[in-house]
Amino acid sequence: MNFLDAIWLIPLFPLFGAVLMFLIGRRLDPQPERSPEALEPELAEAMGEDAGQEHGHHPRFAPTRRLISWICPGTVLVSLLFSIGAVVQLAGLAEKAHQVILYTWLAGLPFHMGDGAVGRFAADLGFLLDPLSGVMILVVTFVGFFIHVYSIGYMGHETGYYRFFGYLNLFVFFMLTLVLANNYALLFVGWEGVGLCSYLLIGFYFHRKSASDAGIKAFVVNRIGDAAFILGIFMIFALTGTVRFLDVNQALHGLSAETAGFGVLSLTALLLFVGATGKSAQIPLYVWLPDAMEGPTPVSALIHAATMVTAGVYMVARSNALYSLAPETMAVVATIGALTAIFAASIAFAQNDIKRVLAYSTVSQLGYMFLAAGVGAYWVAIFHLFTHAFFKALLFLGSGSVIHAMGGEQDMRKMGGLKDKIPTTFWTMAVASLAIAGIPGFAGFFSKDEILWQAWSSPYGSKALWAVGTVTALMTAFYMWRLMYMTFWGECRADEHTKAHIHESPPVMTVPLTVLAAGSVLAGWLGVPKAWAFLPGSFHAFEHWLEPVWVAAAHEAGQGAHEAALEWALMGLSVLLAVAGILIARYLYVQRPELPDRIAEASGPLYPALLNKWYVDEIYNFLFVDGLAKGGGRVLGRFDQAIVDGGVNGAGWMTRFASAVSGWWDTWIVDGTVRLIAFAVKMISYPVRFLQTGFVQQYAAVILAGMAVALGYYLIK
Amino acid sequence: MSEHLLSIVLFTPLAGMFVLLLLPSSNRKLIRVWANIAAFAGFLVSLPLVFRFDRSAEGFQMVEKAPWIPALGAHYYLGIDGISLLLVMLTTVTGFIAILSSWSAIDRYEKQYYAMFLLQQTGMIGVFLSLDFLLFYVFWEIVLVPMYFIIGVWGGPRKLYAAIKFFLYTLAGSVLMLLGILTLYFQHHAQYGVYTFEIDALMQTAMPLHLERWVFWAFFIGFAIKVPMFPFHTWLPDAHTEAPTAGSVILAAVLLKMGTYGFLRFSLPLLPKAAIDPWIVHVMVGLSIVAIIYGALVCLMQDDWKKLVAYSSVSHLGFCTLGIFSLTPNGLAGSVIQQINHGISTGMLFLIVGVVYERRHTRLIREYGGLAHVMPNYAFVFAFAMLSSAGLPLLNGFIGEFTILQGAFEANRVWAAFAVTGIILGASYLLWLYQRTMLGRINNPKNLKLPDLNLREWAVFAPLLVWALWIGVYPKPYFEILEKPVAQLVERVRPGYFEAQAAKAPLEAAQAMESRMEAGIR
Amino acid sequence: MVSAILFYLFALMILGGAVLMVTRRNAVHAALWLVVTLLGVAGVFLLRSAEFLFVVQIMLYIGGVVLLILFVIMLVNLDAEARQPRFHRQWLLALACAVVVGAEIVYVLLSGLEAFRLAPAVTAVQTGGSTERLADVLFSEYLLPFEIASILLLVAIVGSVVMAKKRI
Amino acid sequence: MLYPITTIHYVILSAALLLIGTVGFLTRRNIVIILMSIELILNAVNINLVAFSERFQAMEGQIFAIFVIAVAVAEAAVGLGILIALFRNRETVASDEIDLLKW
Repeated sequence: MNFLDAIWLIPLFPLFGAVLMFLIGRRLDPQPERSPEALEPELAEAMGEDAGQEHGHHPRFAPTRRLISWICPGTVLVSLLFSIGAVVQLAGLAEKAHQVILYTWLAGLPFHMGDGAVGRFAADLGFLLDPLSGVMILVVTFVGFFIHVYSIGYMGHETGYYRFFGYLNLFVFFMLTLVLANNYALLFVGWEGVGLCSYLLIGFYFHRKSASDAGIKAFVVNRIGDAAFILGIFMIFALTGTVRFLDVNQALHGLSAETAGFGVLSLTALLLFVGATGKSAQIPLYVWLPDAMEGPTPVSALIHAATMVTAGVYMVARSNALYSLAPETMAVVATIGALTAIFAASIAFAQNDIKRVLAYSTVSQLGYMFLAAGVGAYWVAIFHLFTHAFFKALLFLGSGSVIHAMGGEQDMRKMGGLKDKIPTTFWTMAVASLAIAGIPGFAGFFSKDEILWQAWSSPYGSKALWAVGTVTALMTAFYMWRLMYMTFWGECRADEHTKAHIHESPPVMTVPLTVLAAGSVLAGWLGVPKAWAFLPGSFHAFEHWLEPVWVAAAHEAGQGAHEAALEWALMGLSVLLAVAGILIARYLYVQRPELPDRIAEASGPLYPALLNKWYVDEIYNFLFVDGLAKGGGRVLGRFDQAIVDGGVNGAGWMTRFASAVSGWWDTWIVDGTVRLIAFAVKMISYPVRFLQTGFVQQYAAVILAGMAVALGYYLIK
Repeated sequence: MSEHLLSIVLFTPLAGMFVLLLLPSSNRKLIRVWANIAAFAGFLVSLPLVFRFDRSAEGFQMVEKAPWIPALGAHYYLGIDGISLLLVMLTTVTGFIAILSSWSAIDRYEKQYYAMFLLQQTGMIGVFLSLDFLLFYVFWEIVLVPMYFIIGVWGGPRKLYAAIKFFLYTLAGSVLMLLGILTLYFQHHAQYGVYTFEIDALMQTAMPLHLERWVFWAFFIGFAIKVPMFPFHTWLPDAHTEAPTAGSVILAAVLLKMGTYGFLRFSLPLLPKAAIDPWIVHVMVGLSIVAIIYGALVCLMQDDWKKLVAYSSVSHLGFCTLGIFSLTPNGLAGSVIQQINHGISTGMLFLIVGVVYERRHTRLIREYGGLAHVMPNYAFVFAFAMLSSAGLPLLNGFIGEFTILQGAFEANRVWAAFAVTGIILGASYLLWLYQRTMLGRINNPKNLKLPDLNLREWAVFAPLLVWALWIGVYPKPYFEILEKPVAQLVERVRPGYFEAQAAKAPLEAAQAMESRMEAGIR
Repeated sequence: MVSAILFYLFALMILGGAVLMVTRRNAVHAALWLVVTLLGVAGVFLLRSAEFLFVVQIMLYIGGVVLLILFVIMLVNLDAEARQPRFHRQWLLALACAVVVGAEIVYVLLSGLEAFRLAPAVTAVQTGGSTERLADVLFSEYLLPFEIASILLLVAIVGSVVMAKKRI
Repeated sequence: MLYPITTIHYVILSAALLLIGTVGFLTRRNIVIILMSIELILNAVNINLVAFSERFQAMEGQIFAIFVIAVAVAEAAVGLGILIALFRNRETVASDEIDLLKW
């Protein structure tokens, strides 16, 4: 079976699953006549029904539901097998790129390119398998499959089961299209498609207004990034006349790096990067990711940890030829990456919701990946993406299992002492926390350490970036183990009812946890640092595997001066900081549990600032949402959401204020002139009205008079 | 029979109308059945147009010419090219769907209602087929009358105000357009000594630039009111909110396209120097961009569902006019495709409001909430229409907007930068509308018992859904149909455009690449 | 010589009848004076050798129309009418207009008098009665107008029947 | 001037008849009289037609006179029909009392 030619089938399997769910989903999983939480509480009382609680009672479900739990994960499993087959066959090929073009999707018309030549605005529905997309499809399908299995257990008691799996499969379809696309236009299709699925999945509990608000926020903020992305695509069209990655790389191959200031190449690269910040939640456009925790936990695991958010990193790596020619933009990417890393890590310190901590940790880790890409070490960025997918997905699924055990409780302050009650979840999350902290032997250590080394040694990197990265490593270790100690150590702070109900998750949830835990450990060993030269070649497989993807120009940049001793020293330092972070967390949250609160008061404005996410949401609301209109009268202090009431997204209220003005303008001024003309005509008609007396003979007389005048005039002339 | 195809397509609805008038008005069922048959026949008759249309032929096809008023030099002159083919197909499809959708919506004077609709069908098809200016003007006026009655008789509470405003507003515009036509007509006579209204003859008139500008402004007023472009759009929300569902579907899907079609068929080819004149182009593009952003902003503050969709059409058509006045092949082709997409997606959005209006008889968004619990199929169709309108890839909206933005980008990068914000605002007001009506909990007891879509409503939505998906996934035939007419337009407005350099990857070469399916090229 | 006397006789009948018809208070008297005028006109037709028209005038006009008017007058029992003022408020303005127009016509006639001084009416040889000649022209060239006139009459009949019925 | 009857005499005669008819039409209140005045005007036209038909030896004049009569008859019939309907609703035939059709 020639898997290489069948790569266009890989995305179609999940699509088949999704379409199946949309068509016969309701028959397989008949929904109750009206789900309990559909009604407003006061309406429910009025109707004499009990107001539905989320996880309260478990409605009975039809046996055919089990069919769904076989179909959807099944399709992802088939994609996984096909991907493995394709990658293995790709490894056998001499030159590592295989392109399958189905048909010309967007067959546009000729247009004038930048240099006056006439190119054709065309993009085809084509799939490209090369080492980079090989890694990505393996990650997406492997992690995706286990998350599907996990959600069978997690979503077992939810209504809308078919809808959840339909959206999940649709997401995997769009993600695979994004990763396998052979040109920017098709990549953009996957790009917006995953944005749509994240909107659908975040807003899965659509009876909750906060969930649908978060969904819209995610979609609109992503759309802001996509707008820049579209402009970037047009720039590429103008530069090279085509959008196929291979052709673009070839076209750019000849050009020399743009050293003189911010040229066209840098602008294109920057536009693409702005698109990436929207999708991968970097500094300006990251506000949607923490709110995206409104969605069910498997969604956070799949979309907001392993796959979708990494699309931005993949896209930057994919256009490495372009970025390596634009050192200005590389610097921007690296600095934004580093800034996001440290900024998100600081916020994670003070978060009490377990999923919010993980969300900020994801934003921080993505910052690392962009830092790596920014300093030219693209393979390291992808390697960190690879390892991050495992342990972050595991952390999310673990927190899902904790929440499942605690009956929906997400606030860490009401948890504690779960170590012996849910042992498997504890051990798997412990492994993941060690990995993310960067303890040697675990995946996180290898990838993060490589990033720090590249930040130090690469010509694009700088000592400042390395310093920021290392401090963030310390903070990451601290907040991760703060989470672990607060949830699993100490005595259980939950109320009696939930405490009685704590139970270990069923095997359908714990098995994926253990597999991902194994992944979190083994994944790291693929990209062992060069300093450990004593290990056989296969341990450097990852860098070697991605080698052919990088255009030569980018390649030398990745090497940098290679002093083994220096690398050992830096590695030692980062390990030391990681262990220190864990010990501080242990000290604060296990030995002296009362200490953190005292520090919080002592730290004055710092702690509340951290607790409220540096007031970023409030600043956004104030600047964009509330608009400048109320500036004068309002005190600058905190708003609660009730006052803003549906401030939909960052730009919500200002646009609503602007639209109110334009609405008023439209109805009064523009429409007003039209009504004015009508009124004027009415006024003129009054004097004329007196002639109409209704007296027939008078009309005849007037006619005769007219005739007389006419005749007279004619005679005189 | 076959060489009079265009006349058959043109007059089938009219024939249907006459037979309808003969039916007894007491038998309501017969009237409705016959109206649907007539509309479907109109659609069937237009199918051979697509198969017989030769995509590589230059100029107009299936031309029919007969002297109409010899004294004035007016001919009964019909012809079709890529642009008018697509618009005629849109007219016949949406016409049939609109009539099918008003099956249970209309309860009084059905006979007159359906007669008005069929008359309107002929009027609209006439506008798109006629190549003689006077014939065009006659059909342009004919279309107004039935829509006036549809809004005025079967409309909502403020129907009279809306109907009169719609009628007078458009009439004022078309009168100025007539002035333009006559100037052209006499100018042609002054040069060639023969009185004629044919477009290809009038194209030969050489006019000084300032005169061309004046005629352009006269045409502009006539077409801009119809599109509607920014300052002349205030009739649209009133007309839409007061029109019955089927009326606003036809109004949005086809009537608005007559304005943009006018620009493409008359303003650009007949007045090339004026069309390329930088001052005019800047004004046009400025108005389009303002329309895109202004329309979207006003949508955000509407509480009337139909008014919101009406303003969204102002925003969408801002894209179309931007595409036209970018004067680039992609801009023009994108604009025509966007017009078809707008017909489909806004047609669906209005049908969706109609479905709910039939059940709850109110258009206020506050009245609805949490309908997804009660009407899941309806929620799915609404989501599909919303995403197609917001321009999600793999659906039709994206193809149109992407090509228009590429055309605008090629013409001037700043325009594309401004226009791109339109897709952000577009997504936000649509999603917010969807949230306020579909999601959240049901807070209004009246919403509890709403029945989901019945079979007939599915039959109304199904063709539009399939067509939207088809354009989204495989738009190649549309681009092929448009290639020749758009190339002619651009050649006429920008003479040296295509000779710059041999097209780097002509369409044929792309097909060649496509045939080498398994070539693993590095 | 005889025809001149006849002409003046008929002219007197026409103008006298007309003036008296217009001024009579009682509608029936007015109708009868109308008959006198119409007879005068019939006479003029005879003078101008239009025999067919003479017959048509007598039968159709006097026999038909005036009779119809008399019927209506009876139906509308105008006795109450007799006591009311014959002329309405603006009769002066109307009269003034009529006089002005009359003056203009007279002026036109006088100024253009010589235009009418044509050769005296040469009496062409009469090939058969004027009725045959009338018939030849009427039913050859003017057949279509003739048919349309018949349709007009049909419509008038239907119209007046519908108009006058109590309940349609 | 008086003796040989020429066409001008007929024209003067019809002009006079026309004037009388117009005066009657404009000044009288009673609609029946108005209708009759209209008949007068039409007859004035006929006189002219016949006079000139004789003068130019062309039968068109007389033919047209016939059509004028046909129209006059039709007009009278419909006019009287309207009159009856009017009288039944308004109990009056005075023209100045029927002035509903005003703003």
